[in-house]
Amino acid sequence: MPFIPHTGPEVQQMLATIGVSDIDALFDEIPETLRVRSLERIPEGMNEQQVMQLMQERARQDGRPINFIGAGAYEHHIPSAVWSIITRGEFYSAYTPYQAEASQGTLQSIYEFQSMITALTGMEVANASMYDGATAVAESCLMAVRANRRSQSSRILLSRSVHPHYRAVVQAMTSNQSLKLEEQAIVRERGTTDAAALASLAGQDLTALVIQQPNFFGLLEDVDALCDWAHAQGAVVIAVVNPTSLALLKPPGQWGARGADIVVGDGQPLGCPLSSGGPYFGFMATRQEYVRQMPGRIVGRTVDLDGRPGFTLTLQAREQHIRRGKATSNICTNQGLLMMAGTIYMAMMGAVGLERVAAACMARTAELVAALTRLPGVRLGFNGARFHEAVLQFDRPVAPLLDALAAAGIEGGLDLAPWYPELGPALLVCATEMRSSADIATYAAALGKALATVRAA
Amino acid sequence: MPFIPHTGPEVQQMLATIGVSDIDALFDEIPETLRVRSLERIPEGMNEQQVMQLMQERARQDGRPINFIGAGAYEHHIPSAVWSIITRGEFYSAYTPYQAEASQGTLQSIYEFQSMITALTGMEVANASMYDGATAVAESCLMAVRANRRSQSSRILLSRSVHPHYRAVVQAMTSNQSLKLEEQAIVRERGTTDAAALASLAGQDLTALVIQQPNFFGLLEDVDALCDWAHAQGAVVIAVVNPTSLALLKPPGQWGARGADIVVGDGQPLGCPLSSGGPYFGFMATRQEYVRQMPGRIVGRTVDLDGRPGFTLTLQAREQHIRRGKATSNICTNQGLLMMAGTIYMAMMGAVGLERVAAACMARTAELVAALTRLPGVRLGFNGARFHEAVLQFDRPVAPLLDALAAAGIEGGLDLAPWYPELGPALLVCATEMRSSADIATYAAALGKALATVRAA
Amino acid sequence: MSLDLCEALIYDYGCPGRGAHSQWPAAEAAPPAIPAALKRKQRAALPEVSELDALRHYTRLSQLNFSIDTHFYPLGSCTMKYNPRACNAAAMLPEFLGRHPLASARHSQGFLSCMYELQEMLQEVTGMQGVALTPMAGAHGEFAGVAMIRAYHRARGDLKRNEIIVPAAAHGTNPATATMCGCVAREVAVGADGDVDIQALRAAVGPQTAGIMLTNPSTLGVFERRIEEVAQIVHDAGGLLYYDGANLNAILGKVRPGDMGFDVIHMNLHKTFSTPHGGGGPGAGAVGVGPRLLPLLPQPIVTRTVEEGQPHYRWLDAHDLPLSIGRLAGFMGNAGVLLRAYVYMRMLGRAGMSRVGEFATLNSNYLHKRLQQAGFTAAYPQRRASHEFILTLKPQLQELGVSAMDVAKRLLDFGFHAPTTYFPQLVPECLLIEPTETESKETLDAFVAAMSEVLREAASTPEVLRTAPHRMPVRRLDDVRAARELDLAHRPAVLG
Amino acid sequence: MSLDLCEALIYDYGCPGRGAHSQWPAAEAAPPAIPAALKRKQRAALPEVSELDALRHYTRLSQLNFSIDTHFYPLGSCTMKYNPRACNAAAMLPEFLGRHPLASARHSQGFLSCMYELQEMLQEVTGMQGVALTPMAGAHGEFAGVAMIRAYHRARGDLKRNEIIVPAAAHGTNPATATMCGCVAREVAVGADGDVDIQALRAAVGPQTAGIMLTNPSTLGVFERRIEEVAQIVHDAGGLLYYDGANLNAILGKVRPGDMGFDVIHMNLHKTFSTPHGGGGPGAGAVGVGPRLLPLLPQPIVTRTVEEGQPHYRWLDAHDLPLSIGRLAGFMGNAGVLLRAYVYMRMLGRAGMSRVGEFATLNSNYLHKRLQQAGFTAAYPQRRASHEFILTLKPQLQELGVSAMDVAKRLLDFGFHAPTTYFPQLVPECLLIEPTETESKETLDAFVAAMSEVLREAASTPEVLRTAPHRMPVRRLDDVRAARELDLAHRPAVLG
Ligand SMILES: Cc1ncc(COP(=O)(O)O)c(C=O)c1O
Ligand SMILES: Cc1ncc(COP(=O)(O)O)c(C=O)c1O
Repeated sequence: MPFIPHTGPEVQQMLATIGVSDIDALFDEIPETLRVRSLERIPEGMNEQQVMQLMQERARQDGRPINFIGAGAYEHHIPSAVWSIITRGEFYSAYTPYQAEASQGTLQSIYEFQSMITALTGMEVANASMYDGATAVAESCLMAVRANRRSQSSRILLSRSVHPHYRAVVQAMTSNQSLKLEEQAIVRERGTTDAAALASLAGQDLTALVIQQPNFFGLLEDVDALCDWAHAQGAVVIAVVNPTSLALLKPPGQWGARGADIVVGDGQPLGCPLSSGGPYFGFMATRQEYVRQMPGRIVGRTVDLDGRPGFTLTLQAREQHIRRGKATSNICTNQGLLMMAGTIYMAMMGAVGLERVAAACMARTAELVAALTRLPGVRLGFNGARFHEAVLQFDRPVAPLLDALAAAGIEGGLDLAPWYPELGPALLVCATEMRSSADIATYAAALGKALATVRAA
Repeated sequence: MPFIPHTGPEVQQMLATIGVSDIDALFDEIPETLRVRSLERIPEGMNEQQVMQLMQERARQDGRPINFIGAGAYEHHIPSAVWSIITRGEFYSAYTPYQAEASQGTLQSIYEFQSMITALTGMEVANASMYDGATAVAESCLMAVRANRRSQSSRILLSRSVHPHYRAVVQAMTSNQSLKLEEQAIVRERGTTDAAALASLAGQDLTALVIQQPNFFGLLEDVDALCDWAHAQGAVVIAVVNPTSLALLKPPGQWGARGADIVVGDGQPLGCPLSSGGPYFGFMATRQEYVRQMPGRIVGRTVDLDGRPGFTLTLQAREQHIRRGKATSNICTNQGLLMMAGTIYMAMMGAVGLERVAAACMARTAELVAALTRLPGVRLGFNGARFHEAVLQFDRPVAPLLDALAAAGIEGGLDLAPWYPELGPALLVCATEMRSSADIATYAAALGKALATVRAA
Repeated sequence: MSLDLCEALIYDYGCPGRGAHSQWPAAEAAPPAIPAALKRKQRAALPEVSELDALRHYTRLSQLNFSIDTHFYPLGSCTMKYNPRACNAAAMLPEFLGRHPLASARHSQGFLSCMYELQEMLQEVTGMQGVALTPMAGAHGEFAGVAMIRAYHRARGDLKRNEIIVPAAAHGTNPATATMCGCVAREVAVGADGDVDIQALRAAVGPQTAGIMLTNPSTLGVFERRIEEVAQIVHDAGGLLYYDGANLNAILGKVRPGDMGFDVIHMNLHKTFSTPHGGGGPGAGAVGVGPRLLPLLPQPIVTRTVEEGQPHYRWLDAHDLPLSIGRLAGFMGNAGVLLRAYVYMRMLGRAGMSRVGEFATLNSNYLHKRLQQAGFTAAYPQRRASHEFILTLKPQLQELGVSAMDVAKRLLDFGFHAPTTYFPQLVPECLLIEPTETESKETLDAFVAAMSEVLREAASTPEVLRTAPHRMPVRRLDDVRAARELDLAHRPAVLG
Repeated sequence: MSLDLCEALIYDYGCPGRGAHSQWPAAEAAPPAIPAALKRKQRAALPEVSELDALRHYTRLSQLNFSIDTHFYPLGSCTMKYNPRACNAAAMLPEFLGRHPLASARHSQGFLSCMYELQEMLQEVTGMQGVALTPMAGAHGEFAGVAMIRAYHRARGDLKRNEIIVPAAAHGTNPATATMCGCVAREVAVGADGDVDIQALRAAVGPQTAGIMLTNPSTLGVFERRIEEVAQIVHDAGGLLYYDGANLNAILGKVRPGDMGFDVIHMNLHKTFSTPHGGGGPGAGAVGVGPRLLPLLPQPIVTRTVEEGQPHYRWLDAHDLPLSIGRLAGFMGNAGVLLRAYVYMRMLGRAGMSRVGEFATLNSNYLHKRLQQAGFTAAYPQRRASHEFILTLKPQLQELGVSAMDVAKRLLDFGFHAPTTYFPQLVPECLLIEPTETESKETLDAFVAAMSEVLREAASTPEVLRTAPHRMPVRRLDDVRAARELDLAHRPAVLG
């Protein structure tokens, strides 16, 4: 019996102790009519050898294309040490550190994580992770409503330059409450939030403004102006940031005169493999004054009976297991293991290493853009300062080109047509430090070939 | 500086403490003329990302052929847990347990390993590993000379059915001492040791007889008769065994009337990946009376100052670090980590699991033999009882066929021509539990095709 | 290891200029083109440590944890069972780790086929009609489920239904979810036998009832025997039934939520399907629905078509699912966790599924009986234990001044993780104990021995319990101080 | 973890009929065809445990170890430096793990190219003309080296040369190797300054001299300054020079054995090139030779040819190397270890090589100085420390009755692995301390602090040292009893 250690004699002894004749008797409180008869659609079991062979086969089907897609999930180098540590049983197979004395490893790691995230974002406090970047944005909107006592409107402004999936998640996760989400226009030529359009809302009751930096197109927003404008309206500023970029970009805690109020993002670039979209982790940081409005676990340093320093979950009165229907969120299980990966990644990279990564990504993307825009029919979408992604405009639909690239073992980027039809044929590309000049040349050559064969619009 | 933590200021402080001006001054005892000028042939360093990409490229070159080679290294299923445990830093990066109190993990594991190996071989004591099966045989020959006080001749008989590489290693490792190795003939039709030829040596001073079971051709030797015959001559019996086979085959401790005296083998089938030939581990077990003649580390159970049970290296007076020139061997560093893999593998498989593996291998090899001998020009080499390997005879040279198979992604077996020219075109094949019926069909089809295109002799 | 178990902060190993250099890309020749106003001025106060420093520090920290891989961990409601290493190995095959969530269909068939089959297997095992895999934990699944319930009523123009009924013993996520979905949680009482008070339920339902959230077996560790009646009452009142799958392990392969009358369910794959809990997560909270809610499932969902005789898998998204409650994750959720669950289910297979429920229940009832024999008070002694059960230390608190928390802390000294304490809040001084099916009888017996010893100590040396643990890296931590004098980040970091 | 650190035997978890079932292949329908006389009659007494039992047991056992990944481990002569995790990750790529040692050239070019380049790099860094990778540890390399020396003389008809000179301080493997090669080890004295006594050497050499085995820096932790003179004397006497590469780390990139006049050398890749020590092994003891011994290298060796413009790699074996001393391993040696060394060297690169020697020496000299300042007695205070150095506790033994072993055991309580004790035997009550270059100044300073505290205790509470360690899973073990009342295997196993 896979994973069940019982032997026949043991089962008999146990049944005798309980005082029943067979295991089925233990289910006698379940109405007979409800009992499962069989599970036809579950295949027969496999042993580990068989299942590994099956999975290797499935993995082989997917292959290892050269990847130029970013759009919220970025292929970075991950030090081998990171996953060899976090897959240690003591981290991998423990749970939420409810018993602090038996969980100092996890608790101290979370405290260190909180320290690093606050350092990176320039904020005062951070939690121990949210599910992912998108849900962290949604939670930050709900939090903003609680935190912004001056605002009655529950109006949240989100720029159209925020990741479309994130906007969709915010929509889905806040629509049952009284929040009013309002999409803000972007300037067509620049790809950044339209400050003029915003200005027209001046003086109204606004609860929060969500600013993504770099935005979905990889472009840098004028965060100081946006932040100050929002504060002037009495709105809370929610910053959505890429943690890698923070090595080079001004931390949200320093945006404008007062800094952002809530900072969220997806921690994936910090040590989490692409892995089809997860598990990643969302991070969230804020001002000390808002800490009691923050969702998620928080670890504090304290002392034990002997005065020795130690770590424990704190401010649990915000959480569902104490506050139930009045909790800041329903989140319970979070993304602890990935947060650990992020912690070890940040410890190994340090500020300088992260700077190097960020700079390398920018350089590789610049090189990619240069190589691809040399091809006829391809030009750069937006000219502004950017981080490590770029929009390319094409003279024909992008989808068939991507198909041709995929056939050549290249994942060429994200076709923006479904999300931004107003841009016409447009492709979002990304090259991280993992892409070599040879990779870029391979891409350019394959795209050149595709352009030559795939019919122009 | 990769892996060097020093910062500039620290180096300055350290130099000041030492009282020198620069690091180079620390080398002032080395004659100036000898100093290295440069190391032209060492390439520039790489970071982890680069080196992983390089190694992935190299690995890809080798691909993942379907393997039907055995010949001393066998592709078995390895539970994922095995390597996830032994690559834990506490096992991976510790060394020989010289400080017993800080090494109980390794020491107790060795004790358990010794227990399992003695159980499997039916012997009384075992050591903590030799380099590999081949060197274990060589060491066992040297040990036999020490152990067999009655014999003066240092004559060691090795059957030609012993793995040819093992015989070569014994040759190389004993030739500088006074040992006389004598190769014993095999019966051409049966592929096993020629008992009649042996009989002609009766009454002579023989130090030891080496018996491999199953032998290099996968055939079962008549171990009882051989063992009894050797004992009758006053020779020590050295058994060379495949540990997987011992799940089904009579343990050497029960061969003949008195059992073998020294049992060695390669532990690779117990949890070690093929890995191009190593690291594997050799195991060695013997009678209690010979324990002081045994090379290698041995762990004993004892008690501490408080009477608590604990484990420690013992009988170190046999070893080079104490006995120096009079030690039983020069071995120091052994194959500890692989021994750990073997220990965990044996714990997880148990006797029943190992039996299943052994039986599955035998069944798959039988299926393979049946499938291949159905092809014209291919027939079974020897008819006797066998374990999980078989010799196939061909009507034309084997090498070009193997080339054709390799081109089809199949490693078809070992061409015996270089080792046993007397057999004519012969191929040693093996199918473990890892080979499915589909794999076997693929092989048969590819061989059929190769036979049709590669010219017959 | 040395018994000096405290470990400095990673920052204490730091030193300006130190670093894990071989992890860093080469410096770029040209400085990155960032407008001055948007540039970071001061480096973030991240640790500056060598690779060895970091590796050693986190390895040592890991050793301070209890975990399934090192200790029996009978944390009730959390199903801390063995996480097979094969699941991890398979999910970490390089192709899976390297697959971008937005990769083309061409480079996705292997992964998608696993996800499709996982959906199918989860439907089968729960008796539901459709499954969506996105939710990233139980609570996230609850959100999806209640959001679907709301959307269902709304779609029918039944706009007043904004009450979610929860039994008093419900997990905190249930009422919290109701609130997140804009509903009001309304508690119904539980009878002395642990079943929902049917009279109270009848009184609670009405035209305002959106639905009821139940876990069955309940958090009291007993099977809700009148589940069919409960379903009838709620359905008759126009509400829907939500199944909190946290306790699915208890009945896996024995009875299916769909057959009990539930309309929507989430599964805690990190419990029932044995993916790692990772010191807090990740989890996976796939949702399953009956026919009424099928069109409302969150996106994306994998579908299978046959093209030129070959199966082809693809995502259904917003375009394909116009009535969907929408998207709940940046991509498709915790794919790597889902792969682990898939592998686990394939290893167990059909027969293995029901063995989970059977042996989890056997272990639980055995422990339930043995601990009562050892002198502990069961909260529901007259009932069968499901996969877990409750002890109450109320007698001990009254007689000896020893609390459930004291017992929990003292257990740590014996090398056992504590059971869940003070949940469900309904039962005073409770310990919720869930052994799971992967623990052996010896382990259970050893646990009984430790519990018995603790009980003896409670009588003879209660102070030992009150100040426990004594053999851990730290003694009891000051939670009050932690909340009052907030220290949530290492200081230099705050300056960042 | 709980401080109750003892862990039962794996057999104690066993129970007839239990097993890690998902690891087992399905039972075969037909029983295997084995003649009755050759069949096993009784199952071997292996453990019968679940997968979780085994995983938990060995995980817990692991925690009882000190290791580089958890502790500073200044074990002299063993070069316990950081084993980069990347090396392990690269060597464990599935293609490398799955490659059969006898695989065809077609499926071997990636692996062989690594081995070829490794041979080249090792030649360059040692100044030798050829390298063979087979030997599986230092002692195995020594065997290869001395066997080549013997074969060399034999090939020249110089049959009487059967003496191998070793300094009194030599590692035990040196004389043991001489014996294994049918030679006699002849010791030469070492002067008070740690260098070989040149007069004694002159007296020792003669027509019987096969060669000399030296490690430089020596096991006394000092560089043999008159190495050129030593080489001259031995060569003039017709002997060859063997370099025991255990201490190569000290001089890596600073001075090469080949340039010092050595004819043959082994390298401990598990020391200098940072492959794991694995609780005792595996190692890798590649050998390098100068021109005279080139044809004698053990098989196999990788060669590179260019075919149709493409590099092609293949093994040279007995047919290609007729004068070779033969084959020393079942296949090609510890391939996986060699891959790790290759990756390490590629990461370090040219500049990194000499930094190894430099910083290993810096750390060693710093510690040497600080410990003397702290009151310890250096064995060679007037000399530069190489990568390691020796303290002698003779004064403490005489004055306080505290031995080197007592200090070593007490250090464990402070969370430091002990230095090498009582080696080299030449220096009474010695500790051989090797910090390696991968340790930081903080760690060295913490070690000095602990050593100072131990020294204070030696004066104030010597009994604490004599009965140390006190904070480990066990206190001092009874070695005498271990050797006298041999208990080398769990009893049921012996019955097997
Ligand atoms: C009964 C019950 N319901 C819901 C949950 C929430 O699940 P998760 O923690 O995965 O969000 C839990 C988990 O602790 C639970 O025990
Ligand atoms: C000086 C010296 N020579 C030789 C050896 C033998 O090396 P190995 O243990 O790899 O066989 C050692 C290792 O301990 C050593 O320190």
